Amino acid sequence: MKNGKFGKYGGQYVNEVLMPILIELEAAFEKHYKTPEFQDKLNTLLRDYAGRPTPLYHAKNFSKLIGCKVYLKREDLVCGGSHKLNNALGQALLTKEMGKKRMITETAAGQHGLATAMAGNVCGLETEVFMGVKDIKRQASNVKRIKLLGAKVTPVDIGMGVLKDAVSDTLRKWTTCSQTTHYLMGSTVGPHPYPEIVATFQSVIGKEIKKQIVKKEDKLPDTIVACGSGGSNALGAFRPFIKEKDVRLIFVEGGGESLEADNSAAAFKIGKPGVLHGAVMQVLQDENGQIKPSRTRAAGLNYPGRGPEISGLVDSRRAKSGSAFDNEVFEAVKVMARTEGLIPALETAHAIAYMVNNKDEFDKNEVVVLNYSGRGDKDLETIMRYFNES
Amino acid sequence: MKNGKFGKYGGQYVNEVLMPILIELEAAFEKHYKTPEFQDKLNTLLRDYAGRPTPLYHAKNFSKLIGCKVYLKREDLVCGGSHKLNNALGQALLTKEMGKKRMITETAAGQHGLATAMAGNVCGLETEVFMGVKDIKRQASNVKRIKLLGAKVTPVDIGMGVLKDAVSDTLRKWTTCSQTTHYLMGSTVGPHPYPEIVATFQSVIGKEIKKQIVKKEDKLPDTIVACGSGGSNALGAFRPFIKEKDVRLIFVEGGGESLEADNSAAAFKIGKPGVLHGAVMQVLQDENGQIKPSRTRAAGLNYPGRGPEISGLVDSRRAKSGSAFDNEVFEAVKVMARTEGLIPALETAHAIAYMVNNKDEFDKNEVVVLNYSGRGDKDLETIMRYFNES
Amino acid sequence: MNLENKFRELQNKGEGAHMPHVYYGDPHEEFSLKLLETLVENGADIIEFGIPFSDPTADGPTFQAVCERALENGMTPSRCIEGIKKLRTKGIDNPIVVTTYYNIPYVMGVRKFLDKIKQAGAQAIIVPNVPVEEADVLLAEGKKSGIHPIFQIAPTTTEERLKKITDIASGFLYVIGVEGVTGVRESLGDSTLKLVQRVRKHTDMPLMAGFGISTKKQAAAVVLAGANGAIAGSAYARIYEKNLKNPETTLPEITKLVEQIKQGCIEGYKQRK
Amino acid sequence: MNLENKFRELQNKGEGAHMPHVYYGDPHEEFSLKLLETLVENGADIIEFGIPFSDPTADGPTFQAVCERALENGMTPSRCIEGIKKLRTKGIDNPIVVTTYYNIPYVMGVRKFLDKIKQAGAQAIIVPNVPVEEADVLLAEGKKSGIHPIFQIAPTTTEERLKKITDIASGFLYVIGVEGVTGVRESLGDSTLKLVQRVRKHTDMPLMAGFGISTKKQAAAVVLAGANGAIAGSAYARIYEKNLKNPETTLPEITKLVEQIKQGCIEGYKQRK
Ligand SMILES: Cc1ncc(COP(=O)(O)O)c(C=O)c1O
Ligand SMILES: Cc1ncc(COP(=O)(O)O)c(C=O)c1O
Repeated sequence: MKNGKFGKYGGQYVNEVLMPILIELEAAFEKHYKTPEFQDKLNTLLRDYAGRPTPLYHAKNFSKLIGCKVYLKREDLVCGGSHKLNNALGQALLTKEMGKKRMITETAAGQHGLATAMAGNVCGLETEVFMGVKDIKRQASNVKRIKLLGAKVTPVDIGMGVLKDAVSDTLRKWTTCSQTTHYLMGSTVGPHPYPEIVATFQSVIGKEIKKQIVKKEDKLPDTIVACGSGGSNALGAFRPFIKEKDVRLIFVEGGGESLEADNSAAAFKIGKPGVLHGAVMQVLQDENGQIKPSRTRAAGLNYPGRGPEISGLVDSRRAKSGSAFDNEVFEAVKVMARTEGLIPALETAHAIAYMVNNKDEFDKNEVVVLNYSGRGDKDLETIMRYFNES
Repeated sequence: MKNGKFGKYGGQYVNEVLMPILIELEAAFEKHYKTPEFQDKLNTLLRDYAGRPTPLYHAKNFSKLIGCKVYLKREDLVCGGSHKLNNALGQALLTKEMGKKRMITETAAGQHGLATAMAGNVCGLETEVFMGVKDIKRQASNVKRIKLLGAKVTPVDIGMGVLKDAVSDTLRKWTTCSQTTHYLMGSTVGPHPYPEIVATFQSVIGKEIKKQIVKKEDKLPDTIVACGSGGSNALGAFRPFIKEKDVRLIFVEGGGESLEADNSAAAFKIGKPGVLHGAVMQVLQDENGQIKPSRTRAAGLNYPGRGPEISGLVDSRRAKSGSAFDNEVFEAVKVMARTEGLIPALETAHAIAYMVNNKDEFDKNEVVVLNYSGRGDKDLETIMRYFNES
Repeated sequence: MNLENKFRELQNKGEGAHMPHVYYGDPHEEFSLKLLETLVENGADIIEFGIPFSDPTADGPTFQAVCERALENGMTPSRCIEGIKKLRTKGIDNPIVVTTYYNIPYVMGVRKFLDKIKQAGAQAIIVPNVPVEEADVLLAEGKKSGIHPIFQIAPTTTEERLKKITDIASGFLYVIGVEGVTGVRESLGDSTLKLVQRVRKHTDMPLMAGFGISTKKQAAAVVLAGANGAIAGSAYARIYEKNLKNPETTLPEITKLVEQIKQGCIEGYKQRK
Repeated sequence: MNLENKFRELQNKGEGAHMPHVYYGDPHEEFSLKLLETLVENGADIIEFGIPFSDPTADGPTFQAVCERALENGMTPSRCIEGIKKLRTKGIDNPIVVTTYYNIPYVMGVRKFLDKIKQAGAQAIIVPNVPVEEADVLLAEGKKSGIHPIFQIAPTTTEERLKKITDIASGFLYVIGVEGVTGVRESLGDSTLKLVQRVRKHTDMPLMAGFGISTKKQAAAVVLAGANGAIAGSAYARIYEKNLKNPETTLPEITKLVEQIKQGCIEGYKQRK
């Protein structure tokens, strides 16, 4: 992890104010992460608080519909309802090791903000969550949860009032308090060492998949499908398989309403390499390099950049990228609800929609793991409104 | 389980129409439950779909507050957000074994209705959920979930439009279709064999607790605390410990606003033995035997009767009963949110409130397992409204 | 008159029995008394006297509403029992069968309750939520009090149970022709008639068929099929509930209905060969 | 005039340098040109010429709004570079330091971008989100293009990094006195002055202090502490943003401020012993 570069992606494009802090963070991570004490604390929290290992569920009804053998990696069962807590607990423990008393972060769907507030309370750390004003409205219930946990929610009303703006403002805030406060980055984005730290904490997902699928199928999966924007749940699932060249990796981003400008979040389809929030990423931008706002009904995918590592994987063709449009995503929610009794997060429903839309890509005997990153409770209003109006 | 009596409680006080069906159900349960095939199907679903075993979490911050060692048995992490799915999956499998194609049930908080709809979809069974009109309003989000899963929600507007009325109407409906349809009773209430079936399916909770606590503490717990009305989560936790006379069992019911008539659900405090919904139970009633409506802000505790087995345990003093008032319960939600980052269901918060209110009852070295029966997502609106208004 | 004599008397006359079911106290006591008098005067042979219960799980929407109103207006089991006395005081001699749910006698004490209704003038009791499995107390105390516990038979009842029930039953058997709860039904399924025939094979005891009967034709059909009579309940409540402020104004319509149903019971008997 | 000569000239005169920071194109190009002329005419020694970026993470609320308006009004990097040319055409001879975020040159191609601004008449470039770790390209291409990459130093900068930065820096060092982003601050903490003194121990290179400076007093303080000059940016934007319809009407107030801050730079220098 010495340089944090993944091909042309990654790096540490931050103010001088923050550079020393990033160096300190990298050192702290390298020092503490591998120690038995840290591993023990982390694993205990992951097991007893977060509810790991999460199951690998053979979704028979959904499999029948697709025409292959689909397992769902049940990150929706992680405490708080998504994979986000895996990373939040890890970084909260790291914050304590670094002797810092506060954590700040940003959130879009609210899942990461909630996870941070939870991890903060468990570890006895103060938490402040930056959130775009538009997301605050769209994800009202998670805002309530975060506040009930006693964390401060700071509205961000610059730009479009969405995740991109919240990240910018959290970075700004961090430059004012980085010596006492940890920025708990929520996805595999931002300057090095964040993408590395987040992917490491999330790779517990893939490690479990490996064990579980071998036990169930006596072989590795043929394919892993995951949704994402920054890429943390996808990398968490992919990482232990990147070197296993026979395992297909499919990454599904938010198509939004259409692929026309300003109506999508599909940075792999309509973006290009650029520097945002501390790193070179695949990012939505205009011809002059001005970052474009992304758009998708899934707040957690509504970010114009793809993290450095997933950008690198797609660039090198180790991973394939796909996307799903909003209307397909809502239908995918219903498909999963009806076949398996599960209501997925809109983000997760992108991976489901991809499989529903591309049945031909999956062989009859293929074993597919779909990383079921979160549950849809947070999106319930949006989902019901869609079906009542359409 | 031959007679379904627990001291003076229990029995089969139903119409002749239903008696043959209850006999058939008992026979089916006895025939199938113990077979390796059934156990295998059930355990696979419990593990891979529901997310069992659930963790036993040492809540250090909360322990400090109470002044003893508290473990939370994390039923909130069960798919759907509460213990209800343990029973729903079991009975759905049984429904299939009996060759029936439909399930009906009633729900108050919506948790059991949701669990039934989930289990129904997984097992390929049609589901209809009866729900009091008042509960439909109070638990709007669970109603949406149930509908999204494709189950039919039938409003019950008789009586007060709450759980008691929904149970009555489901029983009525059942008498019209019992040969093709299984009534999936949601708690340890109703005529024999229901209390036995539900407690058996829920006792996976207590079996896990036993294993987990012995591993962590090398001894049985000193005390188990659980909330309840019908008693399914409490009995699930208590059952494997009933014969272990040194393990204190504390059952916490809904105190409601006050213990005055019509303002409470505390049947152990202000009820007496009576016959309702097929069994003799401890039940709220007037001097003439007319059943009284219960009242508590926790929809899942809002039932005037205590199931036969928990009634028997409290009557014989094997279990102690306590209660918590609504305002104490809301404060308990906040306590848990702040100390451990967890938002409990209002039902669960009764057990928490009991511990907060009765710290003296717990010794410094005491090991207490609090059966953390569900998460508070369904109650979020109610909780926030309480804190904004008070 | 006791039940046995009543059934014998009707058999001698060549008539089926009609037993209307009224929950006492809806919308108020005076009306219930007038209603019962009217029914008896115009064709009722036996009175099914309902003591309202808060959660009548064997009853359909009509009787649920009836119970709710009666309770709201303050009706209690003790006042109901007083009501039975009042009927007797008025000189009504027909057998009276009390119907209620088990919690009512359970809370008062089963023996005390049965003694009281016996003293008041009742002959039997129907407790729909007490199947044979739970009937020990009711049977024992009923014997001591001289009250017949009436048992029900349903389409789901197996041959084995049918035998069990007929073995312990006395007074008459209540044949529930439909799978469901009380309430008016458009048409009576073949199931009712078949069940009557099926039960008839097992026993010579009087059979009263109920649930869903509201017309002369239906009454005639069950009696023709072998029942000793027909029970109708919700059908009457559906008439007077149309004018709860002045329910007395509906008595002429009720008179007509009870006459017709009784007529059905007579004709059904005549049509038997 | 190049940066070196400008700093020498001012040293000879015994003055601190003032570098106002203006994002070009807010609210429109004509005003930016007038504003820069006004600033130069009334005391500015060096121009910090900002090319607006959509996500200026090192900037506070004032400059965020500035960037947003400029972009909404269609400002592009190419038009900005044209703007530099226009300033030169108008005869403005002061050194021009371009400020922008790395994505702007990255997307155009760093070398191409640097060549263009050089051709247009700029001498240096500040890219706040390029720390020394990521500066290889900027350094290499800057050398070829003849553009100084200006590096920043912050209170968090360790001694080790300070050495690294001073080793590769040219033109001047940008001393960020506060932990934070651009924007007006009531008072300048001791931290700024201490940092200037700390950096001064390591290098004789010109030091320009910025972030949070908006008054004569603050400018004087940083120059007195050893800085070669003071940077102010948001302070000017805060004046003209009060009348975005007719920003020209605010030029007299801006004139007063730039005179004062320059005066501060002069007085701070004089106060050094
Ligand atoms: C359920 C869920 N899935 C996926 C994501 C996308 O994040 P990432 O790309 O880091 O996996 C989010 C973000 O909030 C989420 O909540
Ligand atoms: C979270 C939770 N806990 C407890 C209960 C009470 O049910 P029981 O008494 O069957 O455990 C409910 C019922 O809905 C519930 O949702």
